[in-house]
Parts: sequence; structure tokens; C-alpha cells
Amino acid sequence: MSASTLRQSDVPEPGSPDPREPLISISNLGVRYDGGRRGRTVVAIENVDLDVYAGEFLTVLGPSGCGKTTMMNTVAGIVRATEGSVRVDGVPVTGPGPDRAVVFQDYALMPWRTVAANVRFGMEMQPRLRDRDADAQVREAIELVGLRGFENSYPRQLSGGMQQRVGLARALVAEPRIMLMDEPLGAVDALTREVMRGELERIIAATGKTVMFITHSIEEAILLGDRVAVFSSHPGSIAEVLEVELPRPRSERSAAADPRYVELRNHLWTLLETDARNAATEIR
Amino acid sequence: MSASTLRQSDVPEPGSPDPREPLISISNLGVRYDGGRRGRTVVAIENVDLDVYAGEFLTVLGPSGCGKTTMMNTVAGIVRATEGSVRVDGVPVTGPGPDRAVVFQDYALMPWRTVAANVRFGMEMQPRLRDRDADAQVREAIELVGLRGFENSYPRQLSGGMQQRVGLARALVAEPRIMLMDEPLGAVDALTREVMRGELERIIAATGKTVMFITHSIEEAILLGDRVAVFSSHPGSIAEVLEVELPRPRSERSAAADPRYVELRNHLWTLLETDARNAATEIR
Amino acid sequence: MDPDGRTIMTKARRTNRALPADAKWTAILGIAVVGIVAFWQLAVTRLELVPAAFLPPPTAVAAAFTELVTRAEFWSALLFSLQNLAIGLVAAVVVGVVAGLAVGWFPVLHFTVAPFLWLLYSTPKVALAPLFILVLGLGNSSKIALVFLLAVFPILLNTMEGVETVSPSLVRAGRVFGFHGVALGAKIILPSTLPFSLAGIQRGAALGFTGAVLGEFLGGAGGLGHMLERAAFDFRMDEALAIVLVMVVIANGLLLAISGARRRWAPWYSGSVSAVS
Amino acid sequence: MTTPPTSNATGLAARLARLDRKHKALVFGGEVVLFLAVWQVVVGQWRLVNATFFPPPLSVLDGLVDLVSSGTLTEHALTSVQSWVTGFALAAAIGIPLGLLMGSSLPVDRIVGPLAWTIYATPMLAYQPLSKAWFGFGTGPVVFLVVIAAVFPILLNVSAGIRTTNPSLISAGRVYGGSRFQLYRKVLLPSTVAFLFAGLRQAAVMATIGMIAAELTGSSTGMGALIMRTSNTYNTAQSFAAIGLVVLWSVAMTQLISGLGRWWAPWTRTGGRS
Amino acid sequence: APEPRTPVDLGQGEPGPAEDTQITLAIPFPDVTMHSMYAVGTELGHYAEEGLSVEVITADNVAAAVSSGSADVGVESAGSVIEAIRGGVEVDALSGHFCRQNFDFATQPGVTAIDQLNGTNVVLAGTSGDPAEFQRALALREAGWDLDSVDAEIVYPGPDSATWREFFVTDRVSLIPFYGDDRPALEEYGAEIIVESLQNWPNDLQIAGSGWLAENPNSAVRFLRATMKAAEYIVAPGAGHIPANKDSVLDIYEKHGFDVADLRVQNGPWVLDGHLTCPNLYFGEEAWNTTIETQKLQPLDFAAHVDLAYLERAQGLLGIGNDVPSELTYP
Ligand SMILES: Nc1ncnc2c1ncn2[C@@H]1O[C@H](COP(=O)(O)OP(=O)(O)OP(=O)(O)O)[C@@H](O)[C@H]1O
Ligand SMILES: Nc1ncnc2c1ncn2[C@@H]1O[C@H](COP(=O)(O)OP(=O)(O)OP(=O)(O)O)[C@@H](O)[C@H]1O
Ligand SMILES: [Mg+2]
Ligand SMILES: [Mg+2]
Repeated sequence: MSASTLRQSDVPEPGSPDPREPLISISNLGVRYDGGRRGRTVVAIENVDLDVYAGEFLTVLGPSGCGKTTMMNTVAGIVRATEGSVRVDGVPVTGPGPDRAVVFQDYALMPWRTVAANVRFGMEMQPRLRDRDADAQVREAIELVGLRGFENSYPRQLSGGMQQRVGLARALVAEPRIMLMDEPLGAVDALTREVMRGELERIIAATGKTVMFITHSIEEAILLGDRVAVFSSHPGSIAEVLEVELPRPRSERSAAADPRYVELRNHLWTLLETDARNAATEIR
Repeated sequence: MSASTLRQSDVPEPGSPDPREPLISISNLGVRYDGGRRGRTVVAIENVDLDVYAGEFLTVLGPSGCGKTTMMNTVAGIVRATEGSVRVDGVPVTGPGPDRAVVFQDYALMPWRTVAANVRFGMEMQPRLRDRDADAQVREAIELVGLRGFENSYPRQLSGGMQQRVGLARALVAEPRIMLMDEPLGAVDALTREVMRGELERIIAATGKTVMFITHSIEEAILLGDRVAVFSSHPGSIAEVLEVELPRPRSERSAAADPRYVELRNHLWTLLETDARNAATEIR
Repeated sequence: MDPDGRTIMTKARRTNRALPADAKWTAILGIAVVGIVAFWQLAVTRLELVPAAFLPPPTAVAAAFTELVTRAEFWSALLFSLQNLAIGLVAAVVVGVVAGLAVGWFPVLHFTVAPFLWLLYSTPKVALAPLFILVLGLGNSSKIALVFLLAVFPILLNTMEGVETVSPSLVRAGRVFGFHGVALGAKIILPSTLPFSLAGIQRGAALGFTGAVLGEFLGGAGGLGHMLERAAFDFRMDEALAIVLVMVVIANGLLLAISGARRRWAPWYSGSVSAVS
Repeated sequence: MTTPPTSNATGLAARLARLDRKHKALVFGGEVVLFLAVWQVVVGQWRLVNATFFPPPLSVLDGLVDLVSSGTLTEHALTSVQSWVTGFALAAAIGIPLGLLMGSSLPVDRIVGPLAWTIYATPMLAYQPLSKAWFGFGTGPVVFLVVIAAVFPILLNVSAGIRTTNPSLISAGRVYGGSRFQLYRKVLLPSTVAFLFAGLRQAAVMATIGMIAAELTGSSTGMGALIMRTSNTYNTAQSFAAIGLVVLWSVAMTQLISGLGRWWAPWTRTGGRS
Repeated sequence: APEPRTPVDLGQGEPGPAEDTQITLAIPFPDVTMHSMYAVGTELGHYAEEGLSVEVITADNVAAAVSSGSADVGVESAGSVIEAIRGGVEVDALSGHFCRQNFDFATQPGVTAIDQLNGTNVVLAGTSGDPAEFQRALALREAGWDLDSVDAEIVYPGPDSATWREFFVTDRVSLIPFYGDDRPALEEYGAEIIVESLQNWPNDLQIAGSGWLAENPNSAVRFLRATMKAAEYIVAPGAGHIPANKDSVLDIYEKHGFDVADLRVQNGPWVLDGHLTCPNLYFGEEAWNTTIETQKLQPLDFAAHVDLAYLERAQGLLGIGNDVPSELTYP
């Protein structure tokens, strides 16, 4: 199966992006980490090809340790490709840039900054943003993620879900074209998760960003994504890319009744089952 | 709604326990934690009534911070009831005892012990078990949870799912009548989770324990439980107890097609939705 | 791009860094040490930045050192000091760890005793020397006592702080599986705290050695401290520095041995523990 | 059964745990008074230890009064405070930047680290003659030894702080456009603050010890010289008074630094005990 | 006035039989002259004849060492002994140790007048509070070098004169006291020797623990007798005469681990520091009062605190009296 093909769809949906001009273009990407404990080289990902189109919400699904974060970090410019290349708008990525913002799996909030100050962090080092009315923008972003009233709280005073929303607001004020989100709902309990998923959909729709969103959860991948990229491990590479044709807004309850949802879900299960079984008995 | 009523079922299923003689009987239980930072008293749970029958698999479902762990810890005897009582076989609980073992949410394995030594920990302090062939028992338990070959590994060398199975084996060698399991699959990714759920069902069936199993996940509560106790928060108490009538073995894929599963799931969603929304905007 | 920022990142991620690179760093360190020693030699003999009487050049120290190690007197003095150090250290470790566990564990002790321990710790023990002689005399017991006194506080205070980091869930697990009292202490609290105790023991050992030397300065007629005192008294700085060199080697040897022990006995602990000094 | 470590425990321990700062200080003050009373009775009344070598608190108080009224104390204390503050400031000025460098540059860490540990492990008395040869008499060698004693706790703690900075925070800093300098200022430095203050606290104790060790020989002023002179002339009451003041200084400085740390870095305030 | 002490009754004739006693003797610093009498007494068998063996140790605080029983006998400066006795430390003054002191001072080349010391560092003693400081200042003042009249900082480089000498020859200090063994280096450096005098001073005393003394009266007397014999062996014959036993004494020192190469080539009469010692280990009320006076101590009654019976008995056995030392002067 070749990567970056659109399955179950030949006619682009209305409003779907032009397949000939990807915003992010990952080609033949490989990352090796060398010098682990005993100088052992780890091939994290290999031969990854993936295109992400402007305005698209792409979810990336895969078992633990398959290299999802590594791939995203090369797009973000904080991990260097050892092979192949990542281009954004045709320009090779050589480091972080103001066009890309990251929402980190572990939030990565500064414990010494209040919510407002953490959000401001997203823009304070960018000359092009500094001249504008920073306070107003920060306030707006905080409102957008529903944290009004918590501006002066410290991260440790917030629940995991709230901290993640601070991370989201921080990414938003940076005004990137691309949002890279690494399992942002990984640490949130299932009930809160549903709520946050809805909010995320709303915010992204409101701002029109291109999103690459990593997740462990099949449901989440389907419910959020315009397309789902499935990773396989050893070494990590893209196994398949699927188009999700469910109408929006989607909720877990409404989707569960849709046969297309059930079919997609079963297909993804089958794809991942072997990997999951391996992962369960493998030393991390 | 009164607690500890069995809904949707008047006739006990074959093999289901006698409702008149609960093994664990929690009545009017209340726990206050006093003396946080500023001497503020936290009422964690209040007026909790719940009966668990011998041989039963009871799942406890509820949003974060509602007091599930607190209730379980009073049953385990490591948190003291400030009101009401917990009885096991009619005898009030005053501390931990060899009839109850706990599988902890965060594994609580000793990082300085190997897998085998961690498992042996479960029996080390029990004279009645120590005299028997400890090694053989440990080996057997490790085999049961599918960790043969990892006897001499240290916890940090194992994945989360494997560590949780060590915790399970440790609880098993203690030969308790009651297994108290606090979100044992909380830290495991969704794919691995499905695999482990099946194994858990198999092990419990093989050993015939009475189980109280805490979870965040509605699917898990339904798939594993003979009954589901739903907690509501502020302050924590039992909102409802539901009987699950699906045939075993259950898998997520097969169950999803069962209308009874879907109905139960929707009912639980409705029950929890308000709480979930509250939890998402509340300071932890 | 920020290649340096990248180094920070990867380095921070893996605190236990790779081994093969070690050889390279050891070589560079060796070169640095040789450079320093060469500069020292030049500074004294050529540039005359400091009179040789106060800081003899490395060649003189080396000569004194080779002369020193041929003397039987030196070896018996070394043995004498090491014996006191060993006894005092063992006592400090036992008392420091046990008392540290107790004070860390029992809130009553923690609130009543801990402030005193900090107070005692910051008292310059040197100033209490006559009291020592009076109470313990000038025999081995006063030297052992000084080793003990200097070593015990870092061990005790580190252990105490370590106890506070013991995971409550491990304690709960212990209690659920029937451990309480001393068994709980031995099987859960002690191993959990071990990395902290070892960090304290590391610092305590170095300080304890200073204690042994100090005790020999206080009085008596044996040990490296006594030899050092005699050398310093005649202003034979080359020999004095050679003895200090021996002391540094011993202190660092102890440090290395203990961090080896730490890797061996507490391999599960990879993070850094900052020692109370 | 042992008391469970959960905070719903009752009894003396729990009550003590709940005390606020002021009451904790009161409890501690009570203990100090009790300790002094026992000391007074054992030495002053029962005479179990020779009072010349271990004077009872009331004599020490007399000694203190003598020192103050004769005006000697002011001179010695001023000299010491001056050397201490100068030395401590220098140690911080050297230790913090070098620690930052050590924490963020592998070569510096690999070369300075072992040397720093070696010098740290060397008994302070080895530096005594050297310090006088370089700095003569007076406060010079005292400042030198204060620096030597205080710089390593600062250096080693700061570098540990940098090295344990959460790598995600560094990634976040880079993603949001931080230059190298900005990374230092906005990420590495703030996250090292807790370590820095821990180092400064340890350094305050070490600096005091270094100061006394240096002043015991050398110049004629300073608290160490005062202790030496009074104990050489068997004025042990005065000498204990001087020791007591030195301990008080050391404790006051560590408290001051802790307080500063709490004020400067409110996010590091830990809950629970201590 | 306080009651005078009643002297112990030590009987007549030879002291009691030799008791095979081991005596631990504490000196304040490991200096060759401090060791001298005891090393010589041991090597010549004087202590063995008395059934004694003497082990010399150093102690940072000799009075504390003796009163705690760590040492049986100790050597401590007279002023400290008086203060310790006043403080209730249980030690007894047994006898003198050195009965004279040399007050020799050197200044930097070209420094010949007191006002040249303005703004410099001067050494009078090794550590702050050392009683010798007062005596040296006094001796300097008597020689026209009143340090109070200039603005010179008094510094304390550490206990031994070798250290002072090194600071002096590296021009860190402008004035130091010195001893015989420092002289060659100072002369080579070109130092001005501004004062040279030898005075009768109760320099150091031998002290013993009160308890030990009461239990071992015979051994105390025997110890003093043997020590006097040793002192006699090294004592200076007088100005201009090289000590007859120089070589054998230096051999003994060498055997005890001291580097005597410098002393061997010296040919002065005071090479063994024998001029500091009196063969009768003189000590008495006059010495006591001199100490109190010159060191500005509070008066303390001699008769109430000191029992000279042991010393006088040992002197009597050797047929010498407790005579005040004769005046000795440098040639
Ligand atoms: N800095 C590093 N040094 C060495 N190996 C690394 C490093 N970071 C990741 N790896 C390895 O690379 C592989 C891929 O890791 P990565 O973090 O990209 O996986 P992932 O898909 O994001 O996993 P998860 O879902 O658990 O977050 C893993 O085997 C991991 O152990
Ligand atoms: N030791 C404690 N001291 C004070 N308050 C506590 C303590 N333990 C729990 N609480 C509080 O009691 C309430 C119930 O906590 P508990 O841990 O029982 O919830 P939970 O349902 O297990 O939550 P979760 O699903 O997040 O594990 C919470 O508000 C919590 O903050
Ligand atoms: Mg990842
Ligand atoms: Mg819980």
C-alpha cells in the first residue's frame, strides 16, 4: 500500500484542499537517534512520505513508540532529519519557525509563569507580533479556550485538561499557519476528553489552521480528522492514509450509529491489532 | 435514586451472587480529609452505600476527583472512615488485611526489586503463605499474567502495561478473597488496553476472586463489570448501580453491535455528562 | 536554527550520558590537568607569581610524595587515619540513616528535632575542640567522634529529606501487603531513601576525612593529620602538599567508591540528587 | 499499628503538621528555651561538666554582655560580616555563571566538573598557607576562603539545575522563537531558581565555616580571631558567646535566603511538610 | 585571704620503689625544643631508671588534655596555666619547663627605627591570645620599640617561627621574633637584628592532673628527677661555650624524627636552646607573680593554688635547690 493515497474517495469533497499543492510535504524522511545508553543507534522512523494540505486536519494514529512524535518534531524543526526532507510551502525545514506552533503532550508550560504569562510566551519572542496589542490578544486567546478567570493561576493549580488548553492558547497567539499537536488529550480522562474534543473542533474551525494531530485513540483519530495517517512500527513509517467522510460536527455518540464510522473503526483496528499485541509484550 | 438497587433485573442470573449476603458492605460511609495547606477540610465522600457480593466483578465509574479511590482505600483499610462503616464478611474494617489485595493505579512497584521479587512482596509478610513453596507460587503467578521471561527485569525496563501485570501478580500471590483494582488500565494506551482487558477477564475467571474495579472509561466499565456503580461528585457518593447483561467473553468490537451495550452506554453518558462538564472547568 | 540549543536538549534528556564518549572526555580532562600542572610549575619557577616556599612547584611536591611513600611512618599514619575514618564513618552511616529515617518519617520528631539538627549542623565544630578533648580525650575516640560528627549531619539530613520523597503509594502498597513498623521501614522506606542517603554518605565521607585530620590536629601522636601538622610546623610545604594530595586522593576515592556503590545498589535511581553539604 | 501516613491521621503529629509558620517558630522557641534550661542545670547547677570548657548559658550571657559593653564585639563582628558578605557575593558572582556554563556545555561540564569536585573534596586547611601567601593578612585570605567554601555548592547546584531542566520546556522555547540568549533568560534560568536557592543555602553555611577557619589564624580581628583569643585566655564564656553569634548568623542567613527564594520564586513553594 | 595549700607528705630519703608507670606527656606543638628534654631523658635511660616510660603527644589544648586524663603531664605557658587554674580546671603546676626566654627580633633590611613600621604587619605571636605576645611587646618597648606608638597591624601567621620566617623573607611582615635556628636564614636575607636579649621568664610550666598527682606521688617525683637529669645534659654551659653534648643530643633528636641538618652545621653556644632551660626546673612564687604582672592577669594567690612539694623533693634528691635562675646574657 503506498502512502499518501486517498482511499475510498476519488472526488475531492467540497472545501477539501487541492491535492497537488501540499502545505507540508514529508518525503522519504528518516531519523536516527545515535548514542543511546550504550551508543546504540535507534532508527526511529524510516521512509516516511506524507503530505498535509492547507486547511486540513490530519490525525496521526499509531502504537506507542512507533515514531509519531519524532516525525512531528522534524516538522517543528526541533529534531533534525537524518535522511529525506520536510518542506513547508516548498521550503526545506531547517529549524523552528513562526509558521509552526506545537502543543506538547506534556503541556510544557513554564511553572513559574501564570496562565496569562504562559500564553504570552507564544508571542513575546516574535518581533512581528510584539508590536501589536499583546494583552488584548492574550486575553482573547484565553477566552477562546475557555479559561477566563484563570489568568493569574499557576499551572500547578490547574487540572490536566486546563493546562492543555493553556498550551493551545499559547500556540494560537503565535499565529502559526500550522498547529502541531502531540497527543494533547492523552492525559485527560475519557469523560473530560469528549468535552475537550468538541472545543478543539470549534476552535480550529474558528481559526482555520492546518493541523497535524497525534493520537493513540482510534475514536479520536476518526472523530477529529479529515484524514487519518496510520503509523506502523519497527521502524516507524506510514502504513496507510484514510479519508474520513463523516459529517461535522461529530460526536462519539452520534458517530457510533453511522455505519461508515463503524467500518472505518474496524479497518483501523485490524491495521493496528498486530502492532498492539507486540507492544504489549515488548520492553519499552 | 437510591443506591445499591439492581436495575433492569429482578431475577438473579445463574451463578450470580446471593443479594442477601454481601461480602463487602459499605454503609453510610463518609471520609473527610482535614489539614491540607491551610487546614481546609475536604469532604471526599459522603453517604456512600454499596454492597459487593462474593464472586462478583463490580466496576466503579465516575469523573476525576469524585472519591472513587477514597472509597476503595477505606475498603482496603488504608484510609479511615470518618463516618459510617465498611464491613467485610460482617466484620468492620480497621486496617489492611490479608483478605484484601490492591492493584494500584500507579502500579506502586518497588523500583529496586525485580519482577519476581516484586511479586514475592505480596506474600512476604503472610506467615501462612511464606512456609509454602514461595518460588513456585511466584513463578505460577508470573506465568498467569504472561510475564514469563521477565522475572529478572526491573520495573523501569517494562512498559506500563507490563508493570500493571506485575502489580496484578503481586496481588494474586497474596491469595486475597477480594481484589481492589484502582484504574489499572488508566495509563495504558487504547490499543494495548483492549488486549489487557481480555487477559484480566481470563485471569479473574480462572481464580474466582471478588473484584472492585475503578475506571474512568464507560466502555471499560461495561465490558468488564457484572455490575457498574456510578459515582457522582461534590461530595462523592453513589448515583446509581446498573446490572450488565451482556454475554461473556465480551470484546469492544462485538459488544458495539449489541443494542443492550449501546443503550447502557448512552445511559451512562447521560448520567456523567454534567459531571464531566463541571470537571473540565474546575480547579483540581 | 540553534544547534547549541539542540545540545542542551539532548543532553538534558539523557543525564546518564553515553559511555564511549567518556574516553574522549577523560583524555581532554587529562590534558586540562596536565595543563594546569604545567602552569603551576611555570608560575612558581619562572613567572614567580607565588614564592616557592608557599606553593612548591609540582616537581617538588612529586619528589616529596615519592619520598613520603617510601617511609614506613607514612603508611602506619595512613592506616591509623583510615581506621578511625572507617569506624567513625560506619557509626555515622548507621546513626545518620536510622535517625534520618526516624526524623523524616515521624512528624513529631520532624517538627521537634529537625530544626535542632540544622542548628547543630551549622555550628562550627572546630570551635568546640577543647570540649571534645575534655569529654573524649585525645585517644582514638575523640578522632572517631570528630569523624562521626562531621559525617553524620550530611547523611542524616539527606536521609531525612529523602524520606519526604518516598512515594506514598509505595507505603500504601506495603501496608496493604501486611508490612508495618520496622518491616515497613526496612522494606520500603529504606530502599526508597537509599539514593539520597548515598548522596549524603558521599559528602559525609569527604567531610569525615577532614574530621579525622582535624582530630589528629587536636592532639595525639599518630595519623596523617599529625604528619601534616609536623610538616606545616616546619614549613615544609612540599611534604605538606604531598600529604594533602594523599588526602584528596582518599576523599575522591571515597567519592568514586560511593558513587559506584550507588550505581550498583540503587541502579533504579538515575536522576540527580543534590546533596546537603 | 503504625499511624497511617494519610493526612486524615489525628493526634499530635497531625496537629503539629497543621501549625502555621508562626506557631512552628513558637514551638521551636520553646524547645530552645528548654534546651538552654537543661544545659544551665547540668553545667551550672549539677556541675557535671567543667564550666571552664563548657560554660552554662547564664555565664555565656554574661560573656556576651562583656563583649558588647567593652565594644570589642562590634569591631570583630563588623570585620567578619564584611568578609562574609564580600566572599559570598564573589562566590555567587563566580558560581552562578560558571554553573550555568557547566550545566549547558558538555565540554565545560566534563572538564570543570571533576576539578570542581576535587577542590570541593580537599580539606579547607590545605588552602590556609596559600591564601596568606597570596593575600597577606587581614580580610584578604578570609574572603578567599569564604569564596572557596561557598562557590562549589552554588556551582554544582546551578549546573544540576540547568541539566535537569525539563527538555520539553526547552523545545517549547525554541518552537516559539527563542534565541539562545532568550532560552537562557526565559527557560533555563527560571527553571534553575529552586536549585540556585538550595545551593545558596548550603553556601551560606559553608561560607560561615570557611570564614571562621580562616580567621582562627591570621589577622587580629574577626569573630574567628575573637573565638581564638578568648579561648586561648580561658575566657570561654565570651568564646561561647562568640560561637553562638556565629551560629545565629549562619541560621539567619539560611533563613533569609529561603525567604528570598520563596518571595522570588513563589512557584517553588512546596506543600506539606518542611 | 585564701588558705594556703598544705603540702603533700612525700616522706624522706629515696622515693617509693619504681612503679613501672607509663606517662603520657602533652606538648602544645610538635617542635624539637618542646620534645628535647623528654627525648634525651628517654634515650639516656633516665626515665627507665625510675621505672617510667614517657610518651609525648601533641595537644591543641594542653590543660584540657591533662584535666581530662588524656595526658598525665603537660607543658603549657605559664599565663594559660594560671587562667586555667582560676577557671577551676583540675590541673596542678608541677614545675617550670623553660625558665628563660629569648627576646630576639628582626626587621626588614633597612628598618632601624620604630616609625618605619608604620602601616606594616608585624608578628608578635603565632595565634591571637598567646600570652607570649604581651611579654614580647614589653621586651620590645624596653628596647625602645614601643609598638603602641606606631600604626602597625599585629598579625598571627600560625604557631611556629619557621612560618614567621617565611613570611618575613618574602616581605609579608616587617618584624618578627626569632629563635636560634632561624638566625642563619635571616642573616643571609640581610635582616636587621634589632633586639637580642635573654631574660628570666617563667616561660612554660609543667602541669599534671590533680587526680593523677594524688595517685602517683612517687612517679611524679621520679619523673621530675629524670627530667632534671635530661635538662642538665642539654643545658647551656654559658656564653661562648659550645655545649659538650651537642652531637649526641642531635643524634637523639634525629632518632626522634627531626631534621637536624641545619643544627649540625651551627656552631653557636645556643644551638640546643639549652639557655632556655634551668637544670632545676625552677618554679616559684616570683615566677607566678611576674607572669600575672606582665600579662596583666587578675591576681591569683600562689600559696592557695600551688604545691611545690614534688619539685622541691626531686631537687632535694639531686642535691640542688629551687634557686631563681641566674642571669644569662648573650655574648
Ligand atoms: N532522544 C532520543 N534518543 C534515542 N531514542 C529516542 C529518542 N527519542 C525517541 N527515541 C526512540 O525513537 C522511537 C520513536 O519515539 P517517539 O517518541 O517518536 O514515539 P511515539 O510514536 O511518539 O511514541 P508515544 O506514542 O509513546 O509518544 C522510540 O523507540 C524511542 O525509544
Ligand atoms: N490525602 C488527601 N488529602 C486531602 N484531600 C484529598 C486527599 N486525597 C484525596 N483528596 C481529595 O478528595 C477528593 C477525592 O479524591 P479521590 O482520589 O478519592 O478521587 P478519585 O475519584 O479517585 O479521582 P481520580 O479519578 O482522579 O483518581 C478529591 O477532591 C481530592 O482532592
Ligand atoms: Mg509521542
Ligand atoms: Mg483515583
